[in-house]
Amino acid sequence: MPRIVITPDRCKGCELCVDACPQQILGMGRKINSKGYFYAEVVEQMRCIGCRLCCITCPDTAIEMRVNGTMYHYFSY
Amino acid sequence: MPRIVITPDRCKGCELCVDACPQQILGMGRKINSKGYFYAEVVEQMRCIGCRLCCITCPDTAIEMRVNGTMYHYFSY
Amino acid sequence: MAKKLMKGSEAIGEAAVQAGCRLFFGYPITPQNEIPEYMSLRLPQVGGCFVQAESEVAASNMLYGAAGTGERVMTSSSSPGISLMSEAASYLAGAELPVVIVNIVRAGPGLGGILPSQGDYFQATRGMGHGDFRLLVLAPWSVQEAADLVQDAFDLADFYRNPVMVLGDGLIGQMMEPVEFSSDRQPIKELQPKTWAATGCPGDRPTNIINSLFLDPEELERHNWKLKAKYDAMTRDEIRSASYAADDDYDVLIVAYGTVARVCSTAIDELRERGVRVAMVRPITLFPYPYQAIRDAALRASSVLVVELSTGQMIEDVRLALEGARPIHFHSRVGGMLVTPDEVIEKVECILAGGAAEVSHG
Amino acid sequence: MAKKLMKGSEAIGEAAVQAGCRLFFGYPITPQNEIPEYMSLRLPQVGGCFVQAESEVAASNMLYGAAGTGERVMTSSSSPGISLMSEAASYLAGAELPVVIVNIVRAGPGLGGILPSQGDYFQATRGMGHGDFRLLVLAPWSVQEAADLVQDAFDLADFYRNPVMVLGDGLIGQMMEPVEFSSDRQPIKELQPKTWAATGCPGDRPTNIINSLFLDPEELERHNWKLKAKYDAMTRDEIRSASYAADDDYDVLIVAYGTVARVCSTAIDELRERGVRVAMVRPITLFPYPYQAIRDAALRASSVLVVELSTGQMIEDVRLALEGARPIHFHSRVGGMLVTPDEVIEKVECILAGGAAEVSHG
Amino acid sequence: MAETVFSRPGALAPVITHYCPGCTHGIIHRLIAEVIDELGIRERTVGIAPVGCAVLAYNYFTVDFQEASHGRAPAVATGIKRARPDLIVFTYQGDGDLASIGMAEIVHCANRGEKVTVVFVNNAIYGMTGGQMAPTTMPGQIATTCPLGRDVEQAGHPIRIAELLSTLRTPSFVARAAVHTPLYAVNAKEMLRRAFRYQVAGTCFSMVEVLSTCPTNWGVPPVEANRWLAQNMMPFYPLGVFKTPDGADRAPTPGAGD
Amino acid sequence: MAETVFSRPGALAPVITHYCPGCTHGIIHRLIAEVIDELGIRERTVGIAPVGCAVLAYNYFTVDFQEASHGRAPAVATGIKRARPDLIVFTYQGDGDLASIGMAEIVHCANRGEKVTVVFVNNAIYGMTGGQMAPTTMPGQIATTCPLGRDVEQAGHPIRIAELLSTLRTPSFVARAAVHTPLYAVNAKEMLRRAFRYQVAGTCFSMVEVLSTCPTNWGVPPVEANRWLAQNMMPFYPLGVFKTPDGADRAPTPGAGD
Amino acid sequence: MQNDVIMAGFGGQGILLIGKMLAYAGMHEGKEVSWLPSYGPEMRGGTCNCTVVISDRPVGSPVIRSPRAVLAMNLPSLDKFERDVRPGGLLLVNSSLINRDPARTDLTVVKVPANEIANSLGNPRAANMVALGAYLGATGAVSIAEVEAVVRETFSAKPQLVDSNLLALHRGFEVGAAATGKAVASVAEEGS
Amino acid sequence: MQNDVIMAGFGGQGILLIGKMLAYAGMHEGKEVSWLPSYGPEMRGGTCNCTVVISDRPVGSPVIRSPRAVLAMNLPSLDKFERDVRPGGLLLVNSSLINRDPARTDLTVVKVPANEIANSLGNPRAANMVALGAYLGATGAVSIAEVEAVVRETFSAKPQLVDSNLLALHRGFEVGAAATGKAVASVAEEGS
Ligand SMILES: Cc1ncc(C[n+]2csc(CCOP(=O)(O)OP(=O)(O)O)c2C)c(N)n1
Ligand SMILES: Cc1ncc(C[n+]2csc(CCOP(=O)(O)OP(=O)(O)O)c2C)c(N)n1
Ligand code: SF4
Ligand code: SF4
Ligand code: SF4
Ligand code: SF4
Ligand code: SF4
Ligand code: SF4
Ligand SMILES: [Mg+2]
Ligand SMILES: [Mg+2]
Repeated sequence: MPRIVITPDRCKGCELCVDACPQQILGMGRKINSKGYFYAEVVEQMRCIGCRLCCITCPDTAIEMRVNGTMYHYFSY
Repeated sequence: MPRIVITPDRCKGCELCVDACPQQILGMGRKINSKGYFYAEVVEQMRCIGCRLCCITCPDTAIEMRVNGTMYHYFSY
Repeated sequence: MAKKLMKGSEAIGEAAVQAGCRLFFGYPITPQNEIPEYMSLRLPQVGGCFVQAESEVAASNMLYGAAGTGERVMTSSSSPGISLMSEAASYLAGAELPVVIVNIVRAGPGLGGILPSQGDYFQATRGMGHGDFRLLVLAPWSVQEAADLVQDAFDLADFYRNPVMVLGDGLIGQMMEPVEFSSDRQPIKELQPKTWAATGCPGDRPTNIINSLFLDPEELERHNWKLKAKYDAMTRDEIRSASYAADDDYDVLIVAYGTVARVCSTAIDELRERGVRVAMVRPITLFPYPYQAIRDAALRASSVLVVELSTGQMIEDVRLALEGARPIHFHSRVGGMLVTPDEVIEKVECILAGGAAEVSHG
Repeated sequence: MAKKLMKGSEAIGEAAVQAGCRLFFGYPITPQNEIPEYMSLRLPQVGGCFVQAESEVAASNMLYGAAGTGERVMTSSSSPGISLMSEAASYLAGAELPVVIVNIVRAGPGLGGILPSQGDYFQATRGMGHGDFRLLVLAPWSVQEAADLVQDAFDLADFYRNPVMVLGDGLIGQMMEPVEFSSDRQPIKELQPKTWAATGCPGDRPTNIINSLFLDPEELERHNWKLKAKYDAMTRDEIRSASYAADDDYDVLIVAYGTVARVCSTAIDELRERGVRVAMVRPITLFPYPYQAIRDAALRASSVLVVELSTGQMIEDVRLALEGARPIHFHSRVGGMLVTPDEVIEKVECILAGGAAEVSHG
Repeated sequence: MAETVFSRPGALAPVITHYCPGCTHGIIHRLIAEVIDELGIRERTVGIAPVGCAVLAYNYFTVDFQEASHGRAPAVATGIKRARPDLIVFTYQGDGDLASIGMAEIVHCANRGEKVTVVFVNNAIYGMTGGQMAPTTMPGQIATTCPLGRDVEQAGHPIRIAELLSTLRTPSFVARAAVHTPLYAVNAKEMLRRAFRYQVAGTCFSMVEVLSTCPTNWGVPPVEANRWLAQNMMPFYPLGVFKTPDGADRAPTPGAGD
Repeated sequence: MAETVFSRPGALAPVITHYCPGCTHGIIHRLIAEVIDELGIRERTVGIAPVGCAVLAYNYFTVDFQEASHGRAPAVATGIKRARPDLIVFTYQGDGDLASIGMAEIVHCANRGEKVTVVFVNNAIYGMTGGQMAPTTMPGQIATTCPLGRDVEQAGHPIRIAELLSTLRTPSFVARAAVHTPLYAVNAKEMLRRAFRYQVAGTCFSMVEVLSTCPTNWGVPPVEANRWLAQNMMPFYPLGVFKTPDGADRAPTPGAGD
Repeated sequence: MQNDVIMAGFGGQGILLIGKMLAYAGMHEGKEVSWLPSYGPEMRGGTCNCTVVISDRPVGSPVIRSPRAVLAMNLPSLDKFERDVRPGGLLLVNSSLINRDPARTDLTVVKVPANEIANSLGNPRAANMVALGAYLGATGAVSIAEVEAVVRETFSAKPQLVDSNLLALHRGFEVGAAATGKAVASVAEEGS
Repeated sequence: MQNDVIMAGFGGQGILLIGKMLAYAGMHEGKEVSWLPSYGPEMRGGTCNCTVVISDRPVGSPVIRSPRAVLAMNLPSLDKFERDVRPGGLLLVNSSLINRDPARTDLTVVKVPANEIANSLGNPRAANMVALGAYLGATGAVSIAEVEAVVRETFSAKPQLVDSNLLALHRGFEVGAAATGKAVASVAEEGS
């Protein structure tokens, strides 16, 4: 089961991950982080398919992905 | 009738004209000009076909060509 | 014309346009980007042409080419970009081309920082490029003066057929102040038609050649002395300086140029209010340098304070002016830090309290 | 090793190799082509590498990169090419990189000519690039001294982590003289391992960064004063000068450097033979400048004569040294013309006959 | 136990960059760092930062760095690599840096076949200095020094660096990629991987041009910037491998997308 | 009466050049002068001399001249043409000048589409400074800075400027010619004529690369130098028109002659 | 007589604009003026500030280390500049965005809920005008009439904005005028 | 004691080489020496020259405007340098290529038919060695034995050339030695 972890203080609120997620399960929160940005949040963790597109697109390595068990990827990366 | 005129003091003795003349009627003389070069001479003016190849190849505009009457050229230049 | 509130960079650009400059070649660099940006919009409006060059090297050589046609031309840059113009500066001086070069100095060396500095003084007054040549260097202390000096710069460049540098810093470039352009400005020098320009050779006149090469050393020697004679003429006729609070008596004479002199003027006002007798001479031309004015003013004081944004460059010229006649004190901030009026006040008080001079083997 | 008759250019190249220089980046320019040409043949023989750069701009930045790995590196050029290295010189100084730059000066400004000159004195000692920095400048007067100073230059560069310039002219570059390389030369300074070099970052040590950018002005200010402290240390420890015929009394003191000093030595010999009391101080380091040695020597004379191949550059340093203590006379040839012993003799005789000094408001 | 399958690579420093929100410089940094990690070359890599928005790149990688003067990174790289051929040397350069002031240096570095890797970030603008025209700025695109839009009559057309370098006879690896969507970023990483591998093997010079965004100076939000890139830049700057050292070149395509 | 059908063109000064015997710089000078005469533009032409053997070109033409610093002639030309679009501006540059130090300037001048004409004299060597390696020096060719012959592993392969400039999107006229035999010179003149005509018409940037000899630094007599050029340079530097402004380009041929 | 002020806030708050307006008005009033923006590395950080000097005599230093007044439009600005205000000087605080009290007690502190006032006027972007008004009210550095003229000119292309901006200016002015003289003005309540 | 000489001629005459040989020999003899070629624009003109200084003391100026001796291998060189020879100095003239008499009367003039002598020895390229020998004979600047050693070393790769060059050197030496002291030596006849 893939789990997405967004570090609020690394997020600059660019919304690229939101745009990238094929499951549309990321969204911008309403809280402001220490740098003054509204940061991204996982809205529906359960529907995450572990595609890593959000991780790959985040320019600020604000997103990590953790998995229990083995995980096969759609693309070599 | 084409006539080739070589100005001795402009000639640097490079022999390019000698090499270029299809009629092989140019040659290097045995006299030295004011710059210390052996200069080119027309050996057999009569056989000149007026092709202007010597003129065109001379890097030092040492060669002029004069003609009596009309003259048609093999190439536009 | 009425007064307008203008950014220094824009005032410099507008002044050039008003002075008849129709060509600008430049390359972006902070903190002077507003000059090329202004010119890119403004020059086409007056039938001129702005070219963003691929580099400062290219910009300065475009300047050379355009100046060689006799047109009024300008470039601007900031310290690292100015260094890249060194070779061209030498060529411009050697070929006697009138151009205006604006250097909005930033802190160095190397990439350094982008905040104000006066660290390019040596380069501007002496070493910008190889060989024996000089730039005429003008250092404004306000936006209005920047605008005025830029216009004068074009006249001086044309008159002497020599590159003229306007030396400012980020403050001059970035700040807004009221500026007025006179609508009927006359050239400050009597200018001759540029019959030397290479603009096509009609009929049989000898060709005009823009050139700094002289293979015959005797000819090159003559050329060098001819250039030297121009620098001597500048030294005779073009020296400019201003004094501040020097009508009254003073014990300490401050020497400072550019925006630093502004800061010093504030300090002087406060010190005068407290009864401290202090005045200032402000060089406006950095080459030719107002040695005599400074010497004369210094002899009225008991000591001299040089304030500059470098670890000690203009102070050498002050030493040359004084030749040991008065002790010289020094205050500076560098790296983009600015001198404050308080610091100057403190320094003056310390001098009057008997603080040791930096330079005093006179 | 035995004495060998070598061209100055080759001796400079060989000296660098002997000093452990394994990388040379350069671009052809007369009159120093023999240096890169020598290096292109010699360096591969000792496992080193010669790169003909696409320009002097590129060469100087290759120098920067290679120096940043801690290797000993050199470039050489002549005046216009040196101007193109101005930006890099400032970066090298800012990033504190030890490199050796040879300038075989030719006559300027601009393309000028290719014959000997000392017209780059200001550039070398003050204005080579933007910002507050200095090159340590060494000026040999013979081929042997050129070889020695080049080797010292590498040690000084490493010790101070600062670019060092060897300033010669076409005579030094082109003439052949006997040269001897000692087979067991020791560094003239105690050198530390170059732990600052960027050569890959093992484990967890902080990364090494070769850099001249300091966005924080307070940091940049500290950096500037740190550099200044190095220049002060050089001024304290590295000044070199030589005197000639100064053991006996003298009335006129000549100040000259480089090959011009050779010419003056011949003139002095002849003058001494005629009983004219004249001596010479020859600066070997141009920065730091031997102000004190010159002042001390000058105070023993009644007047001073500066001889140089420029319209008047080093004379400023002599003025700074003397601060008016003695009248200063000046003799020069420029544009590739050379000073002759006869001219110097004539000038000295004219001084002794009461000729007016160029500079004498002391 | 949960295994972390995606996180910051070791070659990337755990700091927050100064890049604007959504600026794809950050993605490119991470891709490079991942490749360095994967190839196990971190401890012998030296990076070269440009003058441009990436001027502080030396703070963002855990590898030794040199800061080059504007445009001269390829010369600096040459110096390093010639001095220490055992090091892995890469430059990171913007389009102003590489394609404008540094044109001579990049062409000659590539032509000498210096065994270094160049990452060329083409964002069609001068980011750091506040949005002036770059050699790669698109026709009609507004910038502060072409306030009415780039006029190709005055300023010429954008320069295609990958195509230009591909004409050189000296063997090299030249490719163009983009990072405006994650899948393009995956491809970009593959290009970077190949580029570094060629260097590790000592084969040749390698350059990857990466199309990138500058939301700030383009004046659009990041997501829109990505779309703008796809719509405007990609047709003119075709992606792909333009040259490989073994000669299996894809012929340069001048006129493609014109 | 005898009519003179071939003599020094009016745009060429009646002086004797400093070029070495048989150096083809002289031929190229004359061809340019003839074209200037034919187009009737002498009185509004400004030439730009390079730093190189042609440094004194300003003495050899009867047109106004500027002497540029090494490599920067295209920038000087830009300055002149922008200041005075009515003038006909040409540069005359060697391979060290144009292809080495001046690479950035020529690429950008061409890319901006400056309406100037560049005559690029490629003699595969630095003539004036005494025979150092040029970017165009042939593999294995001996020069004073590659005393064992150009090693392509260290110095890379020669650069083909015409091909390189042809990749630029901005319209231009780019051709390569040679003058080592009179008939090739005839063709070279035709290329120069076209190049100047495009400028006169205000159409575009134009460049003609002319393969040339340097008997002195190649160390062979002039006639042999011409043969060496044909045998060694021509296979690597194919002649022809590489680009025309109307798009009837001949595709660049990287790899041709490899 | 010299008035000088550092105005500071976020990038989008229109700080540089009101600084320029103030300088313009001063100039029109025949005063000597200078306006200096911060530039440099911090520019990108999202905060910005400018220094305006208005004087009867030629302006000396355009850089003011200890200004007679500071206008802090957000918290970072207050944090940065509070300590610099000249003793006895003026500190204007945008209480809409700043929820802490100034630490210094030797200043005239004026709290202006600039955003709230602007919102209440239906023009949320006019918070800067409120602040400018408050500065004018508190200092009288230039006459509000001159500033009004500048506002009209500035928005001449968008006439629909003139009124709300003028209104904002006046509401701010009232707050500033009312508050001056009091050690800590608590106009926040009044104003909103 | 200092000897200095300017040697001048056409590019191909081996002038720079004999200058270097002289300097080498001087160095081997323990003297201070310098050798300076002309460089610069005239280089291309086809003529070349060098200055050699041999001295007991460190060499001062390596540039000699008024040399103690001039060796003119062709007419342009005589034209150029005749006037520079120090009064009372030595002027060596290659009479094979120079058909005019020197104009100056205050010099020791030695005419050497260098090419003819060399031709007569079957090594036309050794004219430079004849001239060098003549200079040595006329001045004794360095011992001929040292020069011989240098010649051997120089031609060590082409031993077949050693003898004819040594012979040329000696024949020149004889001419120089015989002629010195006489105001205008007329050895041309003797020598050929
Ligand atoms: C010699 C020199 N010229 C100009 C500059 C100013 N400058 C800094 S970055 C830059 C261009 C940045 O654009 P780019 O390379 O495209 O990088 P980006 O910021 O877009 O990533 C310029 C012109 C400089 N620092 N040095
Ligand atoms: C900045 C600078 N660098 C180097 C030189 C020296 N230089 C003069 S000409 C030349 C190269 C000449 O070669 P090329 O351009 O091929 O012309 P050619 O002589 O072969 O016709 C060089 C390097 C210079 N004058 N200026
Ligand atoms: S891993 Fe894929 S599905 Fe999951 S949040 Fe990221 S983008 Fe969406
Ligand atoms: S992509 Fe990264 S920085 Fe951007 S919103 Fe998502 S988590 Fe934040
Ligand atoms: S015109 Fe032709 S045939 Fe006549 S001499 Fe010249 S080359 Fe020979
Ligand atoms: S080509 Fe010209 S220079 Fe050469 S030999 Fe013939 S006439 Fe003389
Ligand atoms: S200015 Fe542009 S390129 Fe630079 S960090 Fe911001 S978005 Fe990125
Ligand atoms: S050196 Fe070469 S290129 Fe120069 S003039 Fe002589 S032959 Fe021609
Ligand atoms: Mg960019
Ligand atoms: Mg060439």
